[in-house]
Amino acid sequence: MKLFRIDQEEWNRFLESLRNDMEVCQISEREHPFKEKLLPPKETLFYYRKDTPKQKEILNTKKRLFVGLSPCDAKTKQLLDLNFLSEPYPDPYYKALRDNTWVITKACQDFEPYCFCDQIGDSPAKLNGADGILYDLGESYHLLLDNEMLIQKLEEFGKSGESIENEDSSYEKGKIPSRNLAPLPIEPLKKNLLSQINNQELWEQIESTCLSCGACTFLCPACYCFDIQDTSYGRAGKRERIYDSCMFKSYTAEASGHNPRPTGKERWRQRLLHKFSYYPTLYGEIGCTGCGRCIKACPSKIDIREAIKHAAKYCG
Amino acid sequence: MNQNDQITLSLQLLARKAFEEDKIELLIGFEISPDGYARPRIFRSVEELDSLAWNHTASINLANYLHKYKDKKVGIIAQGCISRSIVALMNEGQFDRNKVIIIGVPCQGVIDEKKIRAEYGEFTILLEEEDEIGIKTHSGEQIMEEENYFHSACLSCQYPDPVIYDYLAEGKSRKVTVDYLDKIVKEAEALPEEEKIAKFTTEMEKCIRCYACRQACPMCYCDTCFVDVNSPKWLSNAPNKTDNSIWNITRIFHLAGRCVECGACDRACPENIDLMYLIAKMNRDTKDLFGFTAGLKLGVKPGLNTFQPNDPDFFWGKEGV
Amino acid sequence: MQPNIVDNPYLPTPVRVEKVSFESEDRSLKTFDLACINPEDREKLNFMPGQFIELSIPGKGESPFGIASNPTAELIRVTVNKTGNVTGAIHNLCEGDFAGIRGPLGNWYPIEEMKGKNLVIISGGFAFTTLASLLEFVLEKHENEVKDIHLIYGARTPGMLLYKEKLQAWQANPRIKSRITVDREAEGWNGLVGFVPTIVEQSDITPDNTIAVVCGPPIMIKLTLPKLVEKGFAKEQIFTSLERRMKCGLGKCGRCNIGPHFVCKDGPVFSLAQLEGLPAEY
Amino acid sequence: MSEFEPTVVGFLCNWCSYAGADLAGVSRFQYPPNLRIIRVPCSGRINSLFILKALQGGADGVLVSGCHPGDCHYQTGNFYARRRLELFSNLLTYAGIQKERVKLAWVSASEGAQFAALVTEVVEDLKKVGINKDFVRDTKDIEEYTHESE
Repeated sequence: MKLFRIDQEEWNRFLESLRNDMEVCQISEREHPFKEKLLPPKETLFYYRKDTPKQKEILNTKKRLFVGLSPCDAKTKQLLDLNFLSEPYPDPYYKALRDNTWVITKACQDFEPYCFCDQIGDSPAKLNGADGILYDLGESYHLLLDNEMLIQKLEEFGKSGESIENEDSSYEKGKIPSRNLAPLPIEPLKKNLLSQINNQELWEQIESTCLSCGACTFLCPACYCFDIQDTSYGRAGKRERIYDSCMFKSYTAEASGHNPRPTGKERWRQRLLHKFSYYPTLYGEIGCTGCGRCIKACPSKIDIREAIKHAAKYCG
Repeated sequence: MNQNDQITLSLQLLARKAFEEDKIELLIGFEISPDGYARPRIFRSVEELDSLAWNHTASINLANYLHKYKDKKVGIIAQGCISRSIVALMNEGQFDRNKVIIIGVPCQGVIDEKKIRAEYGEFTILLEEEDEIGIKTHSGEQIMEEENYFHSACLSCQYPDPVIYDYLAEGKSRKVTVDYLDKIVKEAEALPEEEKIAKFTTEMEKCIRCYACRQACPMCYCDTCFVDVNSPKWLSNAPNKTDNSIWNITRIFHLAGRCVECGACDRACPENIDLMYLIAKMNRDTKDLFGFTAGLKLGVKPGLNTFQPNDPDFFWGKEGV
Repeated sequence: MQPNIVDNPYLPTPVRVEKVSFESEDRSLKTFDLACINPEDREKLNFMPGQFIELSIPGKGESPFGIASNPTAELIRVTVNKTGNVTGAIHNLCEGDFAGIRGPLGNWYPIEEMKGKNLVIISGGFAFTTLASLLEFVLEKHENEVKDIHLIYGARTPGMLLYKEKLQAWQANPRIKSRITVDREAEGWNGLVGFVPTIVEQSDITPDNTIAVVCGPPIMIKLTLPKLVEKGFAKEQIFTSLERRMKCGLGKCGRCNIGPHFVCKDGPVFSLAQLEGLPAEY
Repeated sequence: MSEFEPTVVGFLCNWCSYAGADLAGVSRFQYPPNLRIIRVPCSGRINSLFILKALQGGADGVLVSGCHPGDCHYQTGNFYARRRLELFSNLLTYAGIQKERVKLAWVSASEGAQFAALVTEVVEDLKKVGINKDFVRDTKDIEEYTHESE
């Protein structure tokens, strides 16, 4: 891990110099989650022939560097890794994309009304597994890099950095916002939410105004559920994976007509349990980055922070 | 006391009465979130009614929840467009008039968060007076022009007062003099062909197929939507240009003669697709060609479920051509 | 046995349809025997009873099916109920057509645990597929290690019973105490009449040193399990194979979870004890 | 390069327009061979999705034709169709799909000559507006793979 002081002009020239080796994308908008780069809304898995058993897999190994996203979005990679790289079947498509993706985030200088990373034990200035993070010092940046390849490139570019133990070491980080909000009661959920599966009252209250659209999950940086479908034309076709949402009625509906999650209550239960119970049970991390996009996107303004607090009341 | 507070008080009073007279088991209404937004809430008892409220951010169409609580005696807070949705739903045989208690609100219009956000970035609402809205943004406090904050559907609303109701809250509705969407439609109609398709394509390419528009619409109550039909598989669920276009055009067309132009779908879209310019066109055509406006009167068939022998005829080969 | 990990688990292995036969009188069930087009692939597809495959029809999609053949057989057999788009396309397959399969996926029935114990197989309707595979496998490989074998199998009508030839052989086999039942009296049927839970209740099966495997439509499972519990079966002794809508079959796409377990990866075979305390989403 | 030959999908009602097309054939009226006919029971059967799917699948134009108003075999089917299809074609034109691409017509069973004239007109119009590229499904990648794997 190395810390560099770099001014804006140098930084831009450095990015320019990287363009020979990889695609460099500056991300400034926050509307869309970073997961779209690692798990595209539509991804071709393979092409096939319909008349003969022939197929061709498509692995995307283009090198890409993403710069400027929020630290919470870097967490996407950590969280998706847990699912997609898990044994016994590491996902080759995800692996190809993520292995060729580098991320340099930019510490947030403001909270948006909806975000709550500080309430789930994160901070708007944390590295979160990114390859680097920029701290805005006005005219220049402090750039903390945690990736050998990028450190080497920057040193070749002519900057020298100072080795640093870890990201908590003291150095100037510019304006890091803070606010006094009580942390969300995640721990009780991790431990006891599963015991509440039959608590009709709880799920009914949380779900009462949900419309069962997929806006929250499509925009959630940690939701990864997908569907696989075929598209064909003439004698050939392709198999694609596309987003799906646990909030849709059709998500679990079986061809026989049976639906294991027939109403919104079961579907909300699944969403909350998946993020705050199953994910911690399986991988030790909650499936939430605190970005707040789900709150912003919800047509009926259901607030996951309140759902967490509400559920925690039952979880002791 | 401003309009919203007056309506809020009046609503609480009426709702209490409805509960106490045992007319309703639950009430579909709004409460105010900590950020100041009106969000839907299901009130199940008189005790909860203290948080029943009303303001300019009541953007969702509450008639949606009538489907969800069909088996109960339901009360619902309804301004003009929502009462029209209820009428349209009753005309389609979804509910009986005597199963739903409607508490009417004279509506002043609801704000378009996305429009404000596009202009000023993230914001919170500070004050709402009769004719002005103040918002707090990163760059300070703002008082805004009507056209910059009201949703386009509200800027052309002809029926701000509920068309049917059992109780009516006190307040004054906002009358529209210029039909804003009419202007939008005329502008879009006047575009040359290439620009029309370019505009349409740009809008459609934004779609992520989350179906928030469908779910936010009380008229989209089909058990299985045509996109979810598996055989025949009408269209791919993958977001791409033509499938998105087919999805949106067909969804909108399925609302022909049924849409009350509440704008809930447009406000629900997380990708800011301009759905209103398409919907407005269809509604204006339905009115101009067939003289039909949805949800005004009980006992009327939806516009496309009926016909007149002398309807306008553009077909090739019609008599006398 | 470890699951076979291929380089890209999303790519189907090409197979050829060797034989197609109608399985039920109403022609809604068809059985397909599949052979690998490249013989060297067969080894990759070695499976255990209870595992499933994703059968893929190019241009239509794929659907999961439990494998119904004996693991030692060369051909891989699936029985398909025609309900939707993909299964409709599968029903249109003819002998000689090609398709793709991914698998074997999921876990299998606890064969090791069955050794030295009595085995009770309870099944209803079309869910008999993987249990037929289990029964054949046990009879062939572990006949001497398993003690009494009970088979309780029911269908709506005699014509809806699967694998009739094998059933006849099993009914004639002195090693198996079989109770084949149909829901209603039918012409030409002199066997048992009654629903599976009732037959279970009336049967002489005991929990002592026994493993019960239950497979069937949700309603049958729901009604049968209490009967077994009444008879004194412990939750650890009862196994069931669950069915959910599965897409990837690899524990990635997210839809088939029951609590933190994925039916496709950690199941489909679960003991009742494993399911306790989890949402009853099956 | 040869002249562009549009593909037209025609949804013809069984009772009038299909018979009209038949009459055109029997009477040996010449009309361009670009039309692919799909027979439907009534113009009232036509779902807006039929039209969109035809365009998405590569048709350059769609012709919808039924009995003259008042002559419907099912009494009123075409009256409903008239409202529906007019509204729909207006919406498509508004969205930017050239109006020549969706043609609505009334052709009776006795109008063989008119049918031939109609198809000629539709094809001529479509030749003017050219290939349908805005609303057709993008299958370039699949086609490329098809060539590559021959």
